[in-house]
Amino acid sequence: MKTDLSLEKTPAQPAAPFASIFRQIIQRPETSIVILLLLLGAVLSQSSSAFLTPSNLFNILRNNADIAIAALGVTLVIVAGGIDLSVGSTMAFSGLVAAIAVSLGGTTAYQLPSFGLPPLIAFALGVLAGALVGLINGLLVVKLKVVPFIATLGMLGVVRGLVVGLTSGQTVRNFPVEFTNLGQGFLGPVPIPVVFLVVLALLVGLFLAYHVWGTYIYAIGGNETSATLTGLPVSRVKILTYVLCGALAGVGGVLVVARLGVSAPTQALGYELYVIAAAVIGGVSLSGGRGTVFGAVLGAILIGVLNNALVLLRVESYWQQAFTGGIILLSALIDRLRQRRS
Amino acid sequence: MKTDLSLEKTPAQPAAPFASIFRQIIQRPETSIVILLLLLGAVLSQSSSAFLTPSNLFNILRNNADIAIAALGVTLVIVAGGIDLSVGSTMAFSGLVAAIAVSLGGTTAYQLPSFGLPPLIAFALGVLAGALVGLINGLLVVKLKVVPFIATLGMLGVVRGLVVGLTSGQTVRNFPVEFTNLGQGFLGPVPIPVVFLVVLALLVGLFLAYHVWGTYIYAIGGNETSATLTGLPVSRVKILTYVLCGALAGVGGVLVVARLGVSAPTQALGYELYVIAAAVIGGVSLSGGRGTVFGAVLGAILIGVLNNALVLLRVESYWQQAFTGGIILLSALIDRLRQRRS
Amino acid sequence: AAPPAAQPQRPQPQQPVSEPQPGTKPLTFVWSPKAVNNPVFDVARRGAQDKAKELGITVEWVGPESADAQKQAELLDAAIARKVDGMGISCNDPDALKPVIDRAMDSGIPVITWDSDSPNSKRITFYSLDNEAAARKGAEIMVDLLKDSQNKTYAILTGVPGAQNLEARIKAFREVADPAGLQWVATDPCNDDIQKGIEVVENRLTANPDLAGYFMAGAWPLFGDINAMPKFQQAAKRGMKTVAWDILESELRLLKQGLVHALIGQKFYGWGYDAVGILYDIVVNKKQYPPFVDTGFDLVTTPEQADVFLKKWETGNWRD
Amino acid sequence: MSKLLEIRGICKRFGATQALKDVDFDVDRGEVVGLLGENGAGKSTLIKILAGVHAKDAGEIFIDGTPASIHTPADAQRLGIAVIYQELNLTPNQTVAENVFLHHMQRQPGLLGKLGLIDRRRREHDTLALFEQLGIHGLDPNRKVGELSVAFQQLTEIAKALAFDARLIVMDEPTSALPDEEVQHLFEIVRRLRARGLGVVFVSHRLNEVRAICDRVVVLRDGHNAGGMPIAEATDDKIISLMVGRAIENLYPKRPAEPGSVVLEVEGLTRRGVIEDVSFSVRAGEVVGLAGLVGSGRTEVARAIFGADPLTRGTVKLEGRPVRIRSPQEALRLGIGYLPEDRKVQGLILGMSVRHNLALTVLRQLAFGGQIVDWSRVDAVALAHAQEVHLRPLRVDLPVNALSGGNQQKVVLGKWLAAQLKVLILDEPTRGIDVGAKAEIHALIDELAHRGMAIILISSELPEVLAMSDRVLVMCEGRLAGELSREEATQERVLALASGKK
Ligand SMILES: Nc1ncnc2c1ncn2[C@@H]1O[C@H](COP(=O)(O)OP(=O)(O)OP(=O)(O)O)[C@@H](O)[C@H]1O
Ligand SMILES: Nc1ncnc2c1ncn2[C@@H]1O[C@H](COP(=O)(O)OP(=O)(O)OP(=O)(O)O)[C@@H](O)[C@H]1O
Ligand SMILES: [Mg+2]
Ligand SMILES: [Mg+2]
Repeated sequence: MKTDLSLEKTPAQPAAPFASIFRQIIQRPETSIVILLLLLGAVLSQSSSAFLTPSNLFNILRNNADIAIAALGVTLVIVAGGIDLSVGSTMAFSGLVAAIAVSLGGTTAYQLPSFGLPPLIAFALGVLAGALVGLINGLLVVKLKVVPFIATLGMLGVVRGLVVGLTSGQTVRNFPVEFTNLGQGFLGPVPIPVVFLVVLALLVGLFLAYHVWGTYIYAIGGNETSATLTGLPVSRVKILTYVLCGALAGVGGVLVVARLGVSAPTQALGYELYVIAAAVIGGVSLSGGRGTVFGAVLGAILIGVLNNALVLLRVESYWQQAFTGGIILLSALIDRLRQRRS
Repeated sequence: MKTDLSLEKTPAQPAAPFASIFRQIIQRPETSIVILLLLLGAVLSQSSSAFLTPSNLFNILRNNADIAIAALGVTLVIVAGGIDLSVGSTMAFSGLVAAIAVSLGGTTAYQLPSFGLPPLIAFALGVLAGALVGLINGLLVVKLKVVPFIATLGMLGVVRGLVVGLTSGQTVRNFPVEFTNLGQGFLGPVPIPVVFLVVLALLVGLFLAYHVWGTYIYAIGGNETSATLTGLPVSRVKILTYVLCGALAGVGGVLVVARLGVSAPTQALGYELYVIAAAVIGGVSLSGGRGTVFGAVLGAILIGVLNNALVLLRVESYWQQAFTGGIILLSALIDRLRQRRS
Repeated sequence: AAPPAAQPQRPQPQQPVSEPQPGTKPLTFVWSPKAVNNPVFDVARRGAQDKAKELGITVEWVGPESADAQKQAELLDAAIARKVDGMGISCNDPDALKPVIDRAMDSGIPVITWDSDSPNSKRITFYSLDNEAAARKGAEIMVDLLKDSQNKTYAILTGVPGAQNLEARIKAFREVADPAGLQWVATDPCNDDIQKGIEVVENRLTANPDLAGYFMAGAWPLFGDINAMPKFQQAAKRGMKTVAWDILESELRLLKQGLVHALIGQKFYGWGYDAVGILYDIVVNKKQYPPFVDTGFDLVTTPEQADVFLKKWETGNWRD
Repeated sequence: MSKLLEIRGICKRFGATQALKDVDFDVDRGEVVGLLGENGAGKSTLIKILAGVHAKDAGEIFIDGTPASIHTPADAQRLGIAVIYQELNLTPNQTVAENVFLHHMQRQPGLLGKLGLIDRRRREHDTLALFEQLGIHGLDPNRKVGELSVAFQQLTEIAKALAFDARLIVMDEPTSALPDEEVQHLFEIVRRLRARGLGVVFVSHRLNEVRAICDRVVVLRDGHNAGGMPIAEATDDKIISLMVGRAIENLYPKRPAEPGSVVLEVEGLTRRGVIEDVSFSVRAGEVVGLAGLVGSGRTEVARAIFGADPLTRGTVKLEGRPVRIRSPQEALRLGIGYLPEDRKVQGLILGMSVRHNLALTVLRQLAFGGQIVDWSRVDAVALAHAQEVHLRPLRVDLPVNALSGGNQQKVVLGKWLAAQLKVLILDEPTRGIDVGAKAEIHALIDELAHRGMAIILISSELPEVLAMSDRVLVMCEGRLAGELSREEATQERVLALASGKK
């Protein structure tokens, strides 16, 4: 009996380079989200001339740079096989630390301390505070062997509680303009938070792709037992991912404070789910070992474009969450289709 | 040659019955939480005479019956290897459906429709609505193969959005007393929601322990590939867990509406994390295949006692969240210690 | 001694007289509440829509799902990109919304604030009650209600800790109440959640069963069924006095039952109806407004006054 | 009368891999057929099609001469086909009884049973009865499967497959995790089944086992039928040349060693409850075999030396210097490598490419300043090592899970080649590996020893230990029961020591 030729649907002959590149592209998980973004962009620019203006696009990026930056960190943790639910709280905490450090003192009757430190030092302190939260997360997970979900859920509460408790629920404000500039200013035509995002995304992306520890992170997330038995410094790498995640959430948190000009105890409340969603929509696998920073940033941008679209498309505000949820599902479904294709 | 008994990792010597029972107890993950509850109870009854009164204890149970009942459902999903982030939204949705069904209509000018249906029918409709959400979750996960985290995160948004959108942010109220009684009434000395909790916990517990499908759920969560190869109806069982989870969240949601006498769009906002935390604190493993309903209920009670304790111990309100987070961490650490012991 | 009578101070916002001009594209205003999941803003929305219909303009309701300054700013940025004709904002935070408001004003979109202000921004005017004045008034009533009581302890219920207007109310209340001899026991947050609000009140009354007064800086638990709060009912029956914010239908009924003793009301409907009128005046009629338009506040302490407001809820007619 | 099972013209492809091409296969009642072939020849794929796990692209399956449509594992079970898969398919958190009767749970009598309620007592009873029938002893039906040794897990798996009335039993490498005596025991069971008229398909890479139990062999090569013959005609050479298309010169290419100085010295190694007072030394260029029954503690010794488990007592000396190894990381830094017994769970990052897996141990050395990876250098080094282990296909960009078992094992070995070790501990390096690859791995072991590496070889396949080692240490119940030189080491003496007889 001869082999039925019709079985060979995809010929094994050397494919044309174009086809091969095409296949590589369609195999990348980031592709689905790019498709979705293009679709959304097409609809939006069709129905509103406001969408495709540089100022609108930059605004979207500026407004979502913090989520995107936090998503970079969460990507590291998730790729290494963990999870961090405390990012929202960490953002608020870092923001508060920077705010207290930089604030010139308020005008209200009950006052929090304020130190009027130079903006960059305040920025560094905020990021440091985030890294500290990350370090505690890491130690809980690695040294005390608490499940990441529970460890970081606990820290979500503790850190948010700290923010509310330290401030007695008050806001911190009155910052020098050099500080608020970090959130509100421009570098040329580009909003400064976007500059931060681009630089950090490049750094983290290069770290994952080219640094020894980046490869370790993928290996640990791929199979922690094997990584341990291969002699990799598993504990240290895992702690590092949490520390970096905390620090990056810290950067995001400080940038929000600088952008809004105020640190409120409710800041970034519940953002953990959005940050994680950004990463996962962008193709980061929750079971570890897979995903890129590029995808996570795209995921965050998608969420941002969505918020923008709500207003541009005149979606009633009451339906916004349904809309966002729907797009998350849609992105998952497009991803399924893509996987079938390839 | 006879098969060597030493193949078994732990020596099979017959232990003294007491020591063996003790070891069995200490090996159960629920033990940590019982210890923690006893500790908390001791501290509380020491510092506040109000704590150990039946009315206070029943109140704690009544107030947390909804979270506990939702935790039953989430336990099923998690044991089968999934996750359901949409429980909070589902609770609100079910509550709203029951509220609209049962409401006698208000006297205000702006009104949502109301149908004045009999309370039990309204109850059933609410639970059905929850089951429907669960069904969609299940289909997304099983048929469209969307990762559970993303599928249910999307549904979290869609369902909550639906609630806000349908009500335009308004509340639904004015229920017949037979309906509110389901939340506020007593059966003998026992609050009715607690009766619901006990009955449902027994049912779900027996289902998991003695029903064929209960065993399937553990098998699927323990090793899905193996369950598939064994010929188990994996898809149907997984869908069932989501449906039951939705229905149980629905029961919880309707009971809250009956207890509060109002359905608000913010109801159970963010409860998913508490419900999941209750299950996980109670020993349900997020990687599937392990955990009991009993543990999940204990977890929910712990969270409830905690909220009560904060006020009884006069913890400054601003620090409450830090405290709750701390207890979550503490329970995880006690669990670690227990595991070392055994 | 009877509690002081209600003193409805009602400045008459200037009713715009202009008619919609035929032939031109209808104006579009964006009206932004702090959160769309909060029922008190629903009345404002209806007011805004009623006014929009009268004026032949469009009012879009654009707000974050739940109170979040960051998200609100983001949504308003999109509205600026669309070049709408005007915006009315209830600010989640004065400073956080300032850059957006300034951006809007700089790009020629007039902005007013209502309910919650951003005083340092370029916004044209602020339409609201004076939170602190109203809270002080509430405190005076509480002091008076408890003047014959031996026990002078009271607790405060708040929503999300840190919310600007809530903090202002609490601060002003205590500035009057504490020096007058009332003893503050605790301030409990309920995160703007009805369920949590009910549980917190019940827990508080378990811990302090002899509390003499309760100040609720928002109406959260009173949205629910009073039977959900047996301890609160008991406390009220033995004489606990409650002063609560807002004049909602459910609160009015409680007041009539004698379970709640004073209600401080904001002009929900006016946040939409009157404030849209003001912005229309500014845009179309080029009217000048002072930086603050005090709406005054309503005070309900007697069943008769309660009936007046219940009537408004029933008819939906808030205009007179 | 038509045969029990007839398979005609089965084809199956996975993406670019044509796993099966026009394969015919049949089994009659009361017949044990050996299904042989190299790693990746398509044996498991054929079995999984028969079991309803994979859908066939073309071909037909007949049971008793009637066409059978098998789409799910449940379909196969209905037709009386029981399968023991190559990978263990058990739920670790459930008990033995729950696992055995997972798909055929005992229900309560009457209405309760109709409602789906389980009769636990009867399940336990039936499990014991089944064990009795199969001659399995010492296995408690209420133990959690995860707490059992691999051998007992394998027995549970076998019992699970036989828990219902099957007419055809398919066993995909059931013996790779079984010690010798259990293998004999399994054969006993198989013979009993054959006598009852059942058909059996038996897959194994150990030819002596095949000859001991099968009536006939069928060989697959590259996904198609390469031939078959009755067992009487099947010599090793014939089978091997059908499998690999050439003769294998020498399965155990061991050159005489010239041991150098002592590299590794272990004294009084103790891990409470598992290993007790183990002392030995290994010289450079020497292969020391570590034999023993399953559970005798060989793996534990290896893990303890490698720092994977904490020691209770004992010292390790490397080149004369005492060292304290607290983690695999430290072991690696000192030049000790460990090839674990379960490559998928412990040895490889399945989702990563061959390149990454090969380079993990030396990534730091291949990086600028020990930090920034030079991927072109990594590629070159990975390719060199892939060549050295004869990886097929010779591509370093494939994900490891796209390779056959033998080639996966070569990747683990290659990973340790890259690391420039002084000591390499090999734990079951040829488990589940076909003869061709086995010979290659043996050659590699020999080559490494010749380059001066000190090697500890743990294997449950006695011929392998005996042929490849310069010296054999025998373990019994966590202790070193004796040491035999290459000349002294015979099957009998090793077994005697391993089972505790002197
Ligand atoms: N699920 C799958 N997806 C893609 N390729 C597969 C899959 N399963 C098997 N293959 C490929 O099909 C071929 C046949 O594999 P199969 O597992 O049947 O080999 P085998 O003969 O059982 O080998 P071994 O002796 O190593 O178990 C191999 O090239 C393998 O890589
Ligand atoms: N993780 C573990 N926890 C508890 N006991 C274990 C564990 N791993 C192994 N054991 C037990 O330790 C003893 C030694 O097992 P080990 O795996 O070292 O044996 P082995 O000789 O290597 O046999 P195998 O061929 O199964 O690998 C056995 O009794 C085994 O059951
Ligand atoms: Mg195979
Ligand atoms: Mg071993």
